[in-house]
Order: sequence, then C-alpha cells, then structure tokens
Amino acid sequence: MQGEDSLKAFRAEMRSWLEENCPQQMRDGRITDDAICWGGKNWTFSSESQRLWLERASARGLTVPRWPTEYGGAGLSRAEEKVFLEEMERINARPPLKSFGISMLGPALLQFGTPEQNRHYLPQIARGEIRWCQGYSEPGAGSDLASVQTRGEDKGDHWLVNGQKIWTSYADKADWIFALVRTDRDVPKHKGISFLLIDMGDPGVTTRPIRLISGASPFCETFFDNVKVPKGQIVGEENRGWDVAKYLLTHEREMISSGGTGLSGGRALGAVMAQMAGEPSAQDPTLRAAAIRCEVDALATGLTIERYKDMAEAGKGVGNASAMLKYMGTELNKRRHELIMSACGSDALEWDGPVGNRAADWLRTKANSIEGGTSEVMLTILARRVLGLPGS
Amino acid sequence: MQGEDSLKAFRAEMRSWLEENCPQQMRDGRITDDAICWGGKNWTFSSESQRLWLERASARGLTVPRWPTEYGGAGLSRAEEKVFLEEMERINARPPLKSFGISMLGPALLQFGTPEQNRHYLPQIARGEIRWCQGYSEPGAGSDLASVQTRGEDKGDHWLVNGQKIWTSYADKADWIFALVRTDRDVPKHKGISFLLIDMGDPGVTTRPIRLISGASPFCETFFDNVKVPKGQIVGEENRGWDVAKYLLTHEREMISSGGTGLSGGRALGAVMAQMAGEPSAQDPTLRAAAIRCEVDALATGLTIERYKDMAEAGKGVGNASAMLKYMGTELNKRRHELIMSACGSDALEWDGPVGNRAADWLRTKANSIEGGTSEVMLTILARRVLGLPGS
Amino acid sequence: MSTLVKTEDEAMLADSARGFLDDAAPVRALRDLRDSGRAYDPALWKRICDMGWAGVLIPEEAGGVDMGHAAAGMLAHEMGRTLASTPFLSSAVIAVTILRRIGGERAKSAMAAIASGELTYALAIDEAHKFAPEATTMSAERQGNGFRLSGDKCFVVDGGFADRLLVLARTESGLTLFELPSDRTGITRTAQDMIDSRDAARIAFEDVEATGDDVLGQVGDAMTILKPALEAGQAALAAEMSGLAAGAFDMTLGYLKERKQFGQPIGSFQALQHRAAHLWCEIEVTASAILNAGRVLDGNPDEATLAVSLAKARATSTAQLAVMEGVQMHGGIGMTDEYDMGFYMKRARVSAEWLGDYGYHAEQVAALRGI
Amino acid sequence: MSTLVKTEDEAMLADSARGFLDDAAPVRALRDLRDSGRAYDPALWKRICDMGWAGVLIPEEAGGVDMGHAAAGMLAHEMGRTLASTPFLSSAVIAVTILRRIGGERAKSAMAAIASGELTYALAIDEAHKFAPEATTMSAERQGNGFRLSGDKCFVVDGGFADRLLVLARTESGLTLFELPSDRTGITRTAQDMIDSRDAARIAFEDVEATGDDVLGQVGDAMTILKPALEAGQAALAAEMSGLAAGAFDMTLGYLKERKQFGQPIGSFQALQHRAAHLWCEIEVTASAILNAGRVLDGNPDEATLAVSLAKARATSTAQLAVMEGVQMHGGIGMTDEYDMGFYMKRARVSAEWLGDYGYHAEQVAALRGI
Repeated sequence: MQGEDSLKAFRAEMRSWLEENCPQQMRDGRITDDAICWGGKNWTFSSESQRLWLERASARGLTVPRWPTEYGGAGLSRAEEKVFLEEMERINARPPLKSFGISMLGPALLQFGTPEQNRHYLPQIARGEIRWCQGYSEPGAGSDLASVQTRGEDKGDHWLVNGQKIWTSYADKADWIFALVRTDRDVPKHKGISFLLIDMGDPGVTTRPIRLISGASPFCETFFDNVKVPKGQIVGEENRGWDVAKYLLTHEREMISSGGTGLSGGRALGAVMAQMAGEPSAQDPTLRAAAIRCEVDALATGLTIERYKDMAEAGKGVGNASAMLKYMGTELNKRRHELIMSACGSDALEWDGPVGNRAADWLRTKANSIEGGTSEVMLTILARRVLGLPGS
Repeated sequence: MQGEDSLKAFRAEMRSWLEENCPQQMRDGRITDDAICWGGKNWTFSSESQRLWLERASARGLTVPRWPTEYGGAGLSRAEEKVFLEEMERINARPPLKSFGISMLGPALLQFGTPEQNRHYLPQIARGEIRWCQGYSEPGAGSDLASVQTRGEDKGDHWLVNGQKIWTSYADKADWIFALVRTDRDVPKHKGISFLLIDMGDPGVTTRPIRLISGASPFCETFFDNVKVPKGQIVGEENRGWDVAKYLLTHEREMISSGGTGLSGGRALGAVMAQMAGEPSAQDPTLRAAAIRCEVDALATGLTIERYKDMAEAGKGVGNASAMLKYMGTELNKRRHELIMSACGSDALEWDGPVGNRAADWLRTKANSIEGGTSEVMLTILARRVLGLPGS
Repeated sequence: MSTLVKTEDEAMLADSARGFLDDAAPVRALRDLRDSGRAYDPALWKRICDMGWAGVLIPEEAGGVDMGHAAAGMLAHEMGRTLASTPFLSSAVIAVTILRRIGGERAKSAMAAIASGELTYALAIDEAHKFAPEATTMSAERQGNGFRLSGDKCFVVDGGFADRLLVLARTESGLTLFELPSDRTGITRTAQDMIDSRDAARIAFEDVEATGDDVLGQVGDAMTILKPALEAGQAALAAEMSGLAAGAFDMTLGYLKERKQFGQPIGSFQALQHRAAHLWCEIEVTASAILNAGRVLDGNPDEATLAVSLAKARATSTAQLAVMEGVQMHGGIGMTDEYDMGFYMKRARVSAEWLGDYGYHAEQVAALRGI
Repeated sequence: MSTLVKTEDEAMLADSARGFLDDAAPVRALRDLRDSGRAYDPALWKRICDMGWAGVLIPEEAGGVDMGHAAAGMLAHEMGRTLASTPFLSSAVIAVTILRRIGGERAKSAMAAIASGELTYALAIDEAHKFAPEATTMSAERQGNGFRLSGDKCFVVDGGFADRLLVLARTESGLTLFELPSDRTGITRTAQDMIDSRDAARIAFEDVEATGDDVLGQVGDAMTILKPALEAGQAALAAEMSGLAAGAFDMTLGYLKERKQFGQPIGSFQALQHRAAHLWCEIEVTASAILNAGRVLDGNPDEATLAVSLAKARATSTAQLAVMEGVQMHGGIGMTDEYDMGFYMKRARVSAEWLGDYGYHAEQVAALRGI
C-alpha cells in the first residue's frame, strides 16, 4: 500500500496537470457515444479541443494510466489511478480516449502477447492511432461463443481465413480486428481456436452494419473471404485462443458492468431525473421510490466494482465471480434507463427530442445484458463454477 | 344468465335473512384461524353466537351455498352466490363454517362420489358435524406428490393400510381423513393409487403435530398401522385415485389463491396499514409505494379469481391454468404480509404483541407458496402444460 | 348480470378482428409505413370503418353498432397485437365518448362522420412531459362572444393528420373544452418523430379564434365531459397494451420453442420456462382488470375511475415486462431493427406514457383505496 | 490508503471468530436458550469478552484492542452467521462509541468494564413502532440541579438484562442523552416475547430522578454524541445482517446440493440455479457496502451517513431476500421449527426494523443524493 503523503503529492500533481492540459470544452462530463473520442486512422475530431486533449493525455501516458511507460502508459499504481480518476471526475473531464484496444485487446496483449507484439501494438493503441474491433460471435451461435465456424487454413507462413462474424462493434469504422478463428477442426470445440489479429484493410474483409432498434448501427456483420493472415499475427499459442478469449471476456464483463455506476463514477440517477423532469419527488411518489432503490443499488454496485479492483490489486483473483459484475451492472443500467425514460415522460418519446436522444440511449442499454454473455449465461457460470451447483 | 330482477329479489331476500339470522357478534369480519368455526365432533364453540350462526346457516344451506339442496346446500347459481357473498361482506359477517370438507372433499365427492356416498357424507360436511383432513404428502416426497408409499393391501372386504403421511392440516383435530394410498405397486407411480376415506378414530391411526416457525402446529404427521378400511370407503375407481387427487388439487389451488384478495373480498392492505400504523404515506414513501403496487396487483388478482369462476360457470374449464391462481395468489399474500409487518414495525415483532399475532400470520403465509404444490411446481405446470414448452 | 367472460357477440367480433388484422395490418405494415416516412395509412382506416369498428361506441341511429366499451377494448386489444396504426382510440373512443355525452344533432352527425371514416379527431391536452390535465395553462381569453386561444400542446396523438382537434384550455371560469378544425387560422402543427413510428404532433395556438359554438359542454366545466372520455381512452389504451403484451409474448414463446442453443430448444431451460410462465400469469391477471374496466364503463360509467386506473396501471407494467423479457429472451436478434420485437418495445414505451403513466394511475388507485 | 479488502489482521480476526462461534454459539445455542426460556447467555458473552471482542472499538489504554469499525463489522458478521445472541452491538459498539466520544476518566473506566464483560448497556430510544429519534417525546423535566424523567420506551434491545440504560429524552432545551443504572427507582422493565428469541424490553420511566452527572454530552444536544453511535450501531447491525444472509444462504446452498427431487439434486434445476446465483450476487454487492461503511466510519466518521445508510438499506433487503429464498427453496422442512431456517427469518425481520428500516435509510440516501 502506498503512503498517504505520496498520494497527496500525486493528487496535487494531477490536479495541476489537468488544470493546465484539459481543454475547457472537454470538461462537460459527456460520456455518450457521440461525445467520445474513439481514435483510429480515419478519426475526425469533433473539435480542436478533442484533438488537443488526446494528444496531451497520450503524451503523458494518461489514456492508459496503468500500462507500463514503455508501452505508452503512465505506469500508475491502482491507488494512483483512483486519484487520477477522482481528479478527472472533479473537473467533469471527458475521458481523452475510449477504445476496445484499451479495454480489451490491450489487457490480453499484456498477458499473452510477445514483447515484440506489445512494443508494436500497444503504443498505437495508447495514442489512439489504430482503432480495434472484436470478432467473436458468429451467426446462430448466440451464447455458445465457442462454436466458432470461421476457419483458418494453415498455408505455411499464413492462415487463409474464411467465414463470418456478427455483432462486431463498429467494425465499419475499425482499422484492425481481433478475432477467434478455428484452426483445428478435429478437436473438441474449445480446443482448436486461435486468436488472430487481422487488418481490416486487407483484401477480402468486408463489413455490413446491422441496424438496431435504436436506429443506430453500432454493430456489423464482418465477412472474411480468403483473407491472408501472417503467422506473426497470432496472440498466444496456436489452438489456445480460447484461453485468451476467456481472459478477455472477464475484462469485457468488468467494463460493461461499470457504465456509470459507483459512488464516484457517473452522475447520480437522481440528478439526471431532477435535471430532466423537474421535481419528480413531488410529482410521482412511485417513480421516486423506484429511483431511490435504483440509487441505493447503484451505489453499492459501484462499490463492488471498486472492491473487486482492490482485490485484483491485492492479488486475490476474482475469476468467474466477474460474471457477477457483468450481470448486476448491466441489469442495473437497464433499470436506470427505464427510470430516466419515465422521468422524462413524453419528452423522451421522440428521436432527438427536447431532452436529446434519450430513447436511443435507453434502447441501447437493452443490449447490455446480451452482449459479452447474456445475463442467463452469467447466472449459469456463477451457479456452476462459483457456487458449485451440479449440472443437470 | 339470470335476470337482473330475479337477482334483485334474491339480494333483498338474503339481506333480510342475514339481518335476522347473523348474530351481531359474528359481524366483525374476522377470518383469522382462531375466529373461524371449523366444526367436527369435538368442536368447542367459542361463543353461543358462533353455535347459533352455524346452526342457522346450515339449516338454510348457506354453509355450502352452491351444493344441491338434497346434500345440504342451498342450490344457488353462481350469480346468486356472488350476491350472497356481497351481502355477507356488506355486514362484515364471518363465514359460518370453514372446512376442508367444504373446500376439498365435497367438490371431489360431487364429481366422483356415488349417490350413496354423497347422501352419507355431504350433509354431515354441510352441517359441520364431521371435520376432515387431507392425507396426500409423505415424508421425503416434497413436490413429487405421486410418489405415494403408504400402502393398502387388498384383504377382500377391506384394505389394510400401513404408512405415514405428513403435512396433514389439523389431523389432530380431524374426525376423518381422505388419503392417497398405493393399492398397486406394479404399475407406474401415477397409476396404482386409490383415494380412500378413513376414520381417524379407527385403531392404528395416530398423529403427531409438527411445530412450525410461527410457533403454531397446524400440520401433523399421521401414521397408519394396520388400519382396516372397508371397500365402500373408496372415492372413484380403484387405482384411479390420482384423477380424484388432481381434480381436488385444482380446487385447493383456487382456495389457497383467494385468501383475502379481490375487489370485494378481504380488506385492502391500505386500510390495514393505516389502521396499524397511522399514516404510512406521510412516514415512509418507500413503504407506501410498495403498498400501492401490492394493492394494484391484489385488485387485479381478485378480479382474476372472479373471472376464472365466471369462466367455469360458463362451461369454459380452466384446467391447468388454475396453477396461475395458486401461484399469483400465494406470492401476493406473502408480499402483503411482508408489507403489513413493515407497517406495524416493532409492534409486530412480539408474539401476541400490541397488534395481535401479526408475526404468526406473516410466518404462516410463507407456507402458502409451498403447500398444495410449490410456486416452482405451478410455474412448471404452466410452462409445460399451458404454454407447451418442451421438457429438457 | 354481466360476467368477466366474453359474450358470444364479443368473441365473434374479436375473432374476426384478429383475422382481418393478421392479414391487413401485421407489424410489417407499420414497418412499411415507417420506411416510407408515413405514420398513418388512411386506406387501412377506411377499411376498418367499413367493417363498423369505428362505430363500436356509436348509437345505431348515428350509424354505429353500439357494442360498448368492453367490445371496444377487444378491438383495441387485437390492434395492439399487431401494432396496427389507426386513430381508433382518438376518434372512435375518446371523441365519440365526448360527442355521445353531449348529444344533439350536431354530435350525431359528427359521430356518423367518425363511423364512416370521414372525420378523424385528436385530443390536444398535454403541455409538458407528463399527463396532467388539471395543470393545463393554455389560455382561452374571452373576446366578445367568443374566445382567443394561445399556447402550446405536445404529444397530441394522431394530431398530425386529424381533421379536428379537441383542445383543453383555461378560461376565466376554469377548464373548457373546444372543438376546432385543425386548419383554423393560428394553428401550427409540427410532426414529432416518434419512436413508435406512430403519429403525434406539437401544436402551437397563436391567437386562435373560437366561437361559443366551438365549446363542448359548459364553459369552465370541461371535466364533466372530458373525464368519462379520458377514462374510456385509458381503458381502451390499456386493452391495446394488453394486446401488445400478448403479441410480444406469442412471438417470444414461438422463439423459445424453435431456437436451439447448446443442442436444445432454449424453451426447455427451466429458468426461461419459469420466467415465461410468470409473464403469462401477469398477462392473464391484467386481462381480468381490462375486461373489468370495460364492464364497469358499460354498466356504471360514473364510478369507473378505480377500474380504469387499475387496468391502465396493470397494462403498463405488464406490457413493459413483456417487451423486456421479449428482447432479452431473443438475444441479439431481438435488438435488430430487422426483427419485429423492437416495434413492440417502442410502442409499449409510448403507450406507457400516454393518458397517464403507471405512477399517475397508481396514485388514483391509492386515493380511492385510502392508501 | 485503505482498500475494500480485509487486512491481514482483520482476516485473522474474522477467521478465529468463525471458528469460535461455529463451536460455541451455533444456531443450536439460540434454540437451547429459547427452549429454556432465556434470551441471553452471560457465560457466552464472558468468553467473548475474554477474547477481546468487546474491546474492538475501545482504546488500548482502556483495555481494548482498538481495531476499528470495519473490524467490529467483521465480528458482527460472524455473529450474524450463527445468530449468536450477545449484547455486542448495544454494549461494545453503540455504548462504546458514545463513551469514547465523551472521553475522560469515567468513560474510560466504563469502557474497561464493557471490555471485561462486567457492564452491559442498552439503548432506550424507540417510543413507537418505528425508529424516529427526532420524534422523541419522553420528558426530562428540570428539577433543581437535576431532571425527572417520565415516559415509556419500547423495543429496547438487550434492555431486559442490561446494567445500564442510555436513555434519550426531551428537556426544555432539546433532546438530551442520559445514562442510568437500570435499577434506579421508578424504572420498570417488562420483557418482550420477541420473535427472534433475543432480549428486548418495554421500559416505563415514572418520575425517575437523574442528576447532571447522568447526562452524557451537553443538555439539549444529544445528537452530537448519539448520531455517531447510531451510525456505528447501524453499520454493525448491517454487518450482522450480511452475516445472517450468508449463513442462511450457505444452509440453502447445502440443501440444493443434497436434496433430491424427481430423481435429481434440486440444485441442478436451472430456475433454482439462477435464483441462487442472483441471491449470491446481491450478497456480494451488499458486502461491499458493509465494508465501505466500516472504512468510512474509521476514516471519516463525521461524513459517514451516506455510507452507513447505504449499508443498512442494502443489508435489510438482502437479508430478507436470503431468508425468503431460504424458506421457499427448503420447501416444507424450512417451515418447521425443527429446522434452523426459521430462526434466520425471524432474526432478519427484527434486524430489519432495529435502528431504522429500509425506508428510513433509503430516505437518508435520497436526501444526501438529492433525489
């Protein structure tokens, strides 16, 4: 554990760094998709402030605060990261960069990548130069992620990849994809899978956006038609890609769970309700009671994310229990958005109405408990692997 | 359908009959176990009023309003019964008699009994002379009701019964029991069961009360040790007792579901809360919101019981859908009592405290969703038999 | 004595409605409307009027079939099942209930025009994000023998195309209901881009002139005629939502039986079975509240508030549960626009708000039950 | 910087407490007490004091081990797991927090007496069916240099046997806290027959004389010292309830694995698996709120209200879910007195009410979060 004094000094340092470097325009606390900087080769900054903020933060390693400095991070401890995030929160700063490279591929590379791979890919992620997407799900597979049909034929120095992925987030905007590919069809389904990195610009890769009920198309279908993937672009061992995928799913669960919960993270539902709808307490006691219950649960869930991070830091692996974070976090987020819709009443029933696109946000949350493993899959993981209940 | 005029006349008739015949003391609306007249050979009336009320009501057939007059009923139509119950409710009258003979055995006899059996047993039930209990469950069987081990050996003119029942309500106070007994062990388990009527006074029948978490002992274990049951005491055909049991379970479900719900039946939760705890609305908005939701659901559930009765009257059998009434009614009753406990606060935390024995009532409700088929069994029945979902 | 069972006439009506709608107005029709940038199909409404549905509450002498509110609910239920986009609630239920109460020749001919499909109505009542008629601030200032109306309405369902507007405004002596042609000078309608792909409008009133003839009922006493109409509308909307819940549930049940995962139909998994069974129970219980509301409106309309609010509250929570379970049980495919489940979810949300949300109606129940 | 993980010292304390309680105070011990007509076992408390638990919040110079509120919560958690009937919360948490704030030699020797088990305390605060300290009406009238107390208290937990009573009463200048020996003239204690088989009493005060020395803190300013003590008590009670939930859950999980029905262990049924997993999630989330409350009380006690009310609210709903699922999943056997689950259910109900129920604490959270 770190001394209070050194943390106090670090806090002062961060506070003044943020004061000097975070552009005023980036201090509006907006974390909706349209306000976020996703980076990538084709990224168009929404403003000069957004560009500046990414440039300055990544120069200081603060797009990926806990990564080693040699890979573009700031090498912060868990306690320091907490302080940094609290100081960000204090001035309502937007995150300088958000990406699947940071939240998903990065952690997997740090665990399974070769030093060469890490030196090559991680700094590009940290600087927001390459935008990544994830290629796991396939049509018809649903919750059965390991039933991978996309096939990689061994051609000596490369794999020849053919097949189709679905639910690839922002594949149409991504530069690269990390994908599960079946490289051995003669072994049980969890065995013969490899974890490959594929350039979306390669010949044979095409995408088609999927229109969602919210009207937006954050997901795509992605097609591979005789795509050549050099052997160096595998993470982990050949046919052991499921290990990488499982590790990464755990991270994904934590990420999805933490959307806007927590004592310090995210704005309270109550505040949103009051801002949106005047004084709901006076107007609708039923809604207010539900909002209070949601707030109680959100605060406790936020603390649980903190606690699990603290446990991980203390070397107490949480393993399958991370399914709890995913389940509770996403179900809570759905409840929260139902309540926000209620608070906004008919103002939220229009696309881009007087309170913004609340309806699209609300509809988007319905996918939370499906993507990255459904709530039902999470509960089954917990029942079987954490509680040790028998199979049927 | 009956004409409005004839019903109006009937209502006037009932009103004046009740005015003349229902003793003042019986107009306090109490329906808790200790206020109810259960009847039976050893019944001790709690007051002269209680005795008189039973005598008068049964003389008029109104302990079993819908049974034929030849069997001690009043032969009322469904619409007339509704009117009668509304008039009872209007003056807050206690039911003159409650018994498993009325709610369970009677309907089974009316469906499966011989005319001789009906003439013998039904009038005794209607007059509250014989108190019945139910012998279905056996130790260890739990929800698997058909796994009957109690055995009846065919001895020519009688069966020799040996075995043990559990969860027999008030067996220690009952005069007779209707029980499921295995009379053929060589056929699949639902087949070789018979439905027998057994005199609890016969040699070899003993009971042992089971103490519950509420401190009360409404249930017993009942033991049969070489009990001789004459062949005439079977309801339905030999080895077809499961048909009778199933028919009766449906009735039981409806009965358990209807405890205190409905637009006209039972007092509103809100009234109880206000009476018990002053103005909960002012004191605890969270509790009030939950009470309102409970009231909404209780009113709708009560209407559903009405609707199902109307459907049955119209010849539209509800069959397995009655599992819905049992499930919804009992879960609702549990919620209601949780809220009543909350409304009463620490006053309800004593046995026989300043608000009576609320805690015992509350704990008693926890059995509602277990006895007569658990909520889980009801949901499975609905899923498989009503919704047609496949077995696993 | 009426019972909580469909009469034979009602059952026939509901059956024929189902047959017609499955054919003429499946969810696909709403999707096509949306994709072509429209919210309403006059041809469909005309066919429906030809079948007499628009006259379900209209006396026979005015060209209706006069079957009552329970029957109207059954039609609404069927329209909910396929998300048929029609002005049934605005015109055939709300406007008709008002006109019928008012009576007289003018009302009679207006009803005849509704029955035939010649005229459509919309109710302009909301001014902010929540249903709160008593809080209406739109002003109707006395001016000579008439009035001058100024203010803004929103969430006027069917207001984008309706021929006539029923407008609640505040005069010196209190709330007053006006009937105005929607093209009267000073009225500006702006279509709202609604998530349920149905019609709704914001309507601005700028010094709109109204005469005494435009007043429905008594000046300053709108609620006497408006309250029964609101309740009729709420009950019919609850019925529509119960149909919506049933439609979403049927789709989900079909998927549970057909979709395989880990080598088995997902409907064989006990957790999903229990949730589906629970949802079915909620739908059944709500159905009772809906039918009861119809019966009470038909038999004792001045004492219908409890029954109606009960129905709308239950329908709201049940429909929301049905669509949430529907999307979740479908998994990813339920999230795609290509699949119909999303249309159910979006319509459930809009209906949840229209004419009073769960909290509004729960408070009505609470007040009447002394909680 | 403290984290939401047990320190090594805390983990050792919790482990040894679990070992001791499983052996010396399993649920069986509470059952035996009840069956012998007693609510409290002084011998058990003496053994616990000998291990130093009563001194967990007491400074070392007063004979304590001074491990803080998080550690106190861990002890309470373990006592909750086996439903150990002890005056830990009343004496070692609530009374000690007050005495420690007051300081001085008298407080120090009182704390030493608590640590050794020589003295027990009870908090006499409730006067009606709900926790509402600010609404206290019991009067403490000025009389010479002292006061004369009159009024009735109820639900005084451990009040049947405690040596000393902490009594909240209202003087002319406001709420004032008194410490009185429970045998002072004019005090009458009546045991309440509690459903959780633990000790509680109604206490009547009839012209009870108190001197200025009997006042804790300032006259008219009880809340300054009482509030931190209430919060310490609420946090420890929440921790006890989290232990109760864990104990009930462990028993249920064991049953799910062992009990067979329809030829399979019932824990293999997916619906029960999902419900068990959901309950486990709720327990885990509540555990975070509990540990956080302890950390905040230790680090920033004057800003602990949000953390404490969050913990008590979550602990209440979680414990109630755990015992309801526990009884239901056990089926009939869970309803019998012979089985231990009922003891958990009854204790959960009493703890739900003590020191503020869900609604009370939810309102505290709402007020602090601006809802």
